[in-house]
Amino acid sequence: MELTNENVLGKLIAQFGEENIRDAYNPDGIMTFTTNRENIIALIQYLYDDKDLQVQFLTTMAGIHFPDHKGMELCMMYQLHSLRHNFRLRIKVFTPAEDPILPTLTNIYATANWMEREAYDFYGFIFTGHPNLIRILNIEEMEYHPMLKQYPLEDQTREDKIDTYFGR
Amino acid sequence: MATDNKTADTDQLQEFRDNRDLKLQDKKNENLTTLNLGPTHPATHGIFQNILQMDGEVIMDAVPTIGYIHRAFEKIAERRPFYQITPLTDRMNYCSSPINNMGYHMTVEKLLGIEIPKRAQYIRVIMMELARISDHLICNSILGVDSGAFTGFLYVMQEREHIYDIYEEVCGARLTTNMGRIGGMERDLSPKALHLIGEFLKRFPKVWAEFEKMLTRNRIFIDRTVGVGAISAERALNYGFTGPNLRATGVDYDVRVMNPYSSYEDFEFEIPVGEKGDTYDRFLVRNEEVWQSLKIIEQAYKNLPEGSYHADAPHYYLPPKQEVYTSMEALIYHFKIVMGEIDAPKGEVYHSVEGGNGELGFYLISDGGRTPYRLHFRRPCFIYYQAYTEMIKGGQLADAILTLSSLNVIAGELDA
Amino acid sequence: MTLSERMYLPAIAQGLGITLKHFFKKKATINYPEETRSRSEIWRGLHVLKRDENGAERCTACGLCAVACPAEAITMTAGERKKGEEHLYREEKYAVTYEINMLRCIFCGLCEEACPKAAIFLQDDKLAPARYERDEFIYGKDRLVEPLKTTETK
Amino acid sequence: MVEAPEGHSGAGFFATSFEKVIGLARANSLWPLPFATSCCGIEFMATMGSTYDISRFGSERPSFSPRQADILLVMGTIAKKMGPVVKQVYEQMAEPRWVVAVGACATSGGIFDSYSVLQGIDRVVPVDVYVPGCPPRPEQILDGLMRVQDLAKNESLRRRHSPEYQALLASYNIK
Amino acid sequence: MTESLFFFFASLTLLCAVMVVISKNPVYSVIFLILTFFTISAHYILLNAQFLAAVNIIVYAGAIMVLFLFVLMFINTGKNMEDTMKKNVLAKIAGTVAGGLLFTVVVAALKDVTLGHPDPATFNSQVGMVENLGKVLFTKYMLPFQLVAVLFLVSMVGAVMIGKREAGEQNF
Amino acid sequence: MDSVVLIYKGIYILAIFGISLLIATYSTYFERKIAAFIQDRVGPNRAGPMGLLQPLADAGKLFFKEEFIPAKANKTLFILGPGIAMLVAAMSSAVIPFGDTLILGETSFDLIAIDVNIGILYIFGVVSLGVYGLMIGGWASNNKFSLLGAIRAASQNISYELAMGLSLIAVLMLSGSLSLKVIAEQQAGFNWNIWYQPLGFLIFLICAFAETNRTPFDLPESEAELIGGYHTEYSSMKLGMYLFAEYINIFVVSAVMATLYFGAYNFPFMENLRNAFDDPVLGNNVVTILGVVVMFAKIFAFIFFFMWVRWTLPRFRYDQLMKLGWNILIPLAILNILLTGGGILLYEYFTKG
Repeated sequence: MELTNENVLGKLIAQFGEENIRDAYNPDGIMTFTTNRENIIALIQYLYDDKDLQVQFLTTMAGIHFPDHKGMELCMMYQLHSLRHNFRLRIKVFTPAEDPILPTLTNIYATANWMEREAYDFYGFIFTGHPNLIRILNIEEMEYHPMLKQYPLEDQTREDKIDTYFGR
Repeated sequence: MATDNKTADTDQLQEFRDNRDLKLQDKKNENLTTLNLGPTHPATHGIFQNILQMDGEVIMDAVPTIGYIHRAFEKIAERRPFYQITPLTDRMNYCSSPINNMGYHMTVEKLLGIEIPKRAQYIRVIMMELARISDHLICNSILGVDSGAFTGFLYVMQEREHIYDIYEEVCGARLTTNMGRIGGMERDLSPKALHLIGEFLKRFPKVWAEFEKMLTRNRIFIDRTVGVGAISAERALNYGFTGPNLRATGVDYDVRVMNPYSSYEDFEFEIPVGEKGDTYDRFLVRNEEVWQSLKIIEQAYKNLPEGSYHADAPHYYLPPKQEVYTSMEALIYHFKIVMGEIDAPKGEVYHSVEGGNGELGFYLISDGGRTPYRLHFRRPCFIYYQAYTEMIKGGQLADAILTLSSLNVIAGELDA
Repeated sequence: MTLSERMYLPAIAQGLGITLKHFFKKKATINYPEETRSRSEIWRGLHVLKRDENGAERCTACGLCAVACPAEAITMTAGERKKGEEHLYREEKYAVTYEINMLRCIFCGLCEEACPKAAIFLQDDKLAPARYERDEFIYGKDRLVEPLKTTETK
Repeated sequence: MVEAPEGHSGAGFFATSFEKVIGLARANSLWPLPFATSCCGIEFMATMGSTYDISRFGSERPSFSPRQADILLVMGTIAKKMGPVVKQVYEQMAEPRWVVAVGACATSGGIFDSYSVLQGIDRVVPVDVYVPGCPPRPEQILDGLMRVQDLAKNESLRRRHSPEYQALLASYNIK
Repeated sequence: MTESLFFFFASLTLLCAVMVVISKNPVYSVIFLILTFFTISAHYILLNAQFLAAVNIIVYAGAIMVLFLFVLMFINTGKNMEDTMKKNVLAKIAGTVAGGLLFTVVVAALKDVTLGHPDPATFNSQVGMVENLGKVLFTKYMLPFQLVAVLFLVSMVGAVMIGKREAGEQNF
Repeated sequence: MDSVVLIYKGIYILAIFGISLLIATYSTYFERKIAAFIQDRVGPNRAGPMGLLQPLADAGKLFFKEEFIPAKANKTLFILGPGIAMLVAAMSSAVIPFGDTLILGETSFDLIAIDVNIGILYIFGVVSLGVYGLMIGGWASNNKFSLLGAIRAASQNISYELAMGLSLIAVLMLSGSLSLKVIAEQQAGFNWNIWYQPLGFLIFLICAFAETNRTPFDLPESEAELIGGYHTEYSSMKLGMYLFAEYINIFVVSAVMATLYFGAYNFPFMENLRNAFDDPVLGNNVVTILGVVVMFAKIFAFIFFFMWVRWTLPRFRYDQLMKLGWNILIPLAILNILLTGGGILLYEYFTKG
């Protein structure tokens, strides 16, 4: 079967229902859609197991923060790849900022382990069932999740900079 | 689904920590010694730590810690205009910075919808393959150093100097090249650069053949590497391996072939694959890739098309200096581009290139501002380094070190 | 492994042969302080603030270089040119102070590219030298502006 | 053995020329501890390579054990997570010891003006020589090494016991 | 000259031997034991038995004691062990009995010792040389020599059997 | 022994000691130079003319570096370690014949410090003690890398001593003597043992590499794995003594190899040369002095070989090293003994019977 964005989407909607596969579009040729956290693991497992699709490679996971997107501030992006069919797709899951809880993907993809730790480190996502959810890149004592938009980039102790010309 | 507890951030974290401590206590066997490999161990090229549980010289368990040179690339990228991110990407995989530069440029070009002329694409291919050679060169010769053969390293390092000479002629720097611009190259290949590339193509095969001769069939080296740090294709895919490390397990996944970019479809080359996914296979795959890269450079060098070296995109590509000094229109564009006042289109782009270590992906979200809204790097090192623990278990200390060098983990890319 | 590879010695002898060949080869070393390796003409070395043909400073303190600098290493204050200073400054505005923090600087060349007046250049024949104190790396105009004698532009 | 015998300090010519000789010896035998974390480490490889050949200065024996090293070459970004490690390595080094901060990141943080990067290693250990560049050319690294040689040549044997030096260390909370 | 050397080495031997027993740190004990072997070798040299002296050093100091030290390095210097030993009554009794036995043996052995002097007329100063030793071993003492060799072989095989690793067990 | 000979002997012993120290010192220089030349570099050239003062600079620096004893280390043993290493290394050159008999006026004088009839056993014994320096130092440092290095050193040295001893036995069967002097004399002219014992020499050579902890057997101090191995915690001159001891060992082992297999001070046509002189005393002395030169040339050739190999080969892994020692070298050495024995029997059968 030739995999196209349309027929894969149709297949997924048929499997999981219209309400769970939403907002599908192709920004850069890669099919992108949104699902919710109840279905994400089942969806990825389905994509993994399905004989026609064989989406068996997790390319990357990335957290995104939309502070203006009230109620759905945090977004987790999963990008998957079917090496057999050279077909990529991108799945997004939104969660509220005060409740950033997602199920872990480590049972399907071993590589999700550190990606999830990174997402926890950067955005504060909590992955239930993750074997070792601690900060990965920053020091354990850090008190905030630095990639959230409200936190400044700079080290506040820097002295040798004059801000006149930068306007940042 | 865990929607019941509001936010158990601290509680859950505490729980995780307790669990981890318990696990560590279980492992605290009287007969095991704990060895702290890193963060400043000589064989960790770059900085990461592994706490090893050893039974004599055999590694029973390892706990990796990374983040010792975490530099917050992704955060910085959110605060910098598009063109200022190029120097950042240089410093990610510093062994092959042109690939990072150009991968990033292609991502932005995809977002902006710019078409790049053939000549610029060919120049990019030459530079990217040179970068791949210099990356593999370091990796394989460092493998030699860690197994005790220092001399081969210095032989190929001399060739790397010549690659740097070419970079220097193209962009004016050796390592952190900041090469190319969004929309093409910064400048055309100078005659001297072309000459240097030609020289390199003539001289390098001999040096590389000599290096191979020193190690490839030496029994001491074979004994040290065969079967060491092996990983099966299935596990490797599950761990998200890409690039030479995946190909050593026998999977012929290569972004250059699967999703060709920058005219890679014009060139003829093979994807070398290994069988067992051990250190020796990784060594051979990288060796062979160097030969293939040479082949690609040769083709690109011979068939270098005429034409412009940058896209005709006045909104994004800086006008030539001479025009800036004389023409008002060019000056205005110049100001706008440098001040970052030209809005990028809204959108979401993923683009990947075959980096020195595998699929180097850039996931870019633009909200139309002067900076990316979110720029996520898919860093191959970060993704596959977590398999290291599994790969060294049951092996000896010396094996662990060779496995580490043959994986070619670049700390800058690992920690980002 | 073939039998001869199994025996260790042939491969070892081959390796020894290669290293012995190099023993008598011409050495690749460049004796640095005495000899220097030639650098490309577009090498991005130490900055210089150029003067024009008449010896007036080209910089007009537009601040583009500071904005373009990813390391934020450039600071300047602009001033209005007064009457009688035309031979000193080419444009009506000029940089009263212009400082580059050479420790911050990553020599990426974006400032040179951003300059609309061809005022700042990264020269290929000079490198930022190593020094003992931190303060010595704030290069002010006294060290950046090209001396008056050599006015021809590169 | 570090302390020169008591009689020498007052004995004019002999003592000074003796110090000169030892200074010369030290200057020509600076064993580096390459604390290479990132890009500058790759340039240090080039410095060790045949073209630049750091061995001409007698410094080609990299001693990864801090006890045996004379100069700590910090090359590359030092994150806040790494800061204590740098300090520990410095503390483990035996006198006389010098620190060279190589490259923009180690000297000042460079472009990584972010929450996780230490803005210059002189916040944790005293630095003797700064080498600018990102990364510096091997020539510049050699230049930095020669600056250290100058320091070593002109340093009195007992400088390391001087109150100024002790105060410097104390200001960094070392020992 | 020879006599004073003898007394010097003899007292040194005894001193070192005592130190082996009373050193608290087992590594020191091993080092003193090595010194003891050295002084004993010195005695052999005084007796013109150079071969024995050399073999004594090669085999005992050079190989066996290295293994001793090797094992000791793995074991923590054993402070707890010392404490338990001191408190254990059984150990004390065993020590007393063993010491008493040793004393008895020494007394019994020394009971009818007569200090003999070699007859200068028949004394062959070359008796300890390698050639003579070899000749004696392969002629007069042929059978015991071969038996000892077989015994060693058997014990070696035994040691290998005991030390052989079980399948799945990892040692180095 | 009259007093003149005693004085000569004293001078000679001092000279040998001085020469071995000097050679060890300059071995570091040559090591660096040879490494540099092999690697297309020029090596140290800024300390003195051609960098000739480099070893002095290193020594000067090491002497005046801070003495450092780690807090958790065992202080006595920590200091004892390098001392033993150095002492043992320096002791072993005593029985090596560096030349034939020199006739000075009335007295004839052998160029050997002590001519004991068990010379080879003496060397063997002393070398086997060298490992204590490494072990004690590595253990006393109280550092895991050092301990691992010490353990590797101990097991490696014991294992390779066996093969070394067995390979020697074949030589002893040929010569029928344990005295190095006698062995040297038997190889007069071009009658070197290497022609009869190529296999034995190969085994001995490999074991020599292992005993001196040189690549490809430098596991106790392998940089990539153990940082510095047993000397990780050592600074200043204590480190210097370890490094020194290693080079003295190389020197001694080279001398032993030259003596046992390459005819010591003997060189082809030495008899012709001796007879070419009218004055027998002068002839003898010229040949003897030439012999000393030849001996040292052989030693230097071996030292060069050691360094050449070091900068060419990768190193073994621990278990492979053990396998090579026990499974390959020892059986080969026993085979060599059998072959030699058979050869001797056949020779005697055909010549005498």
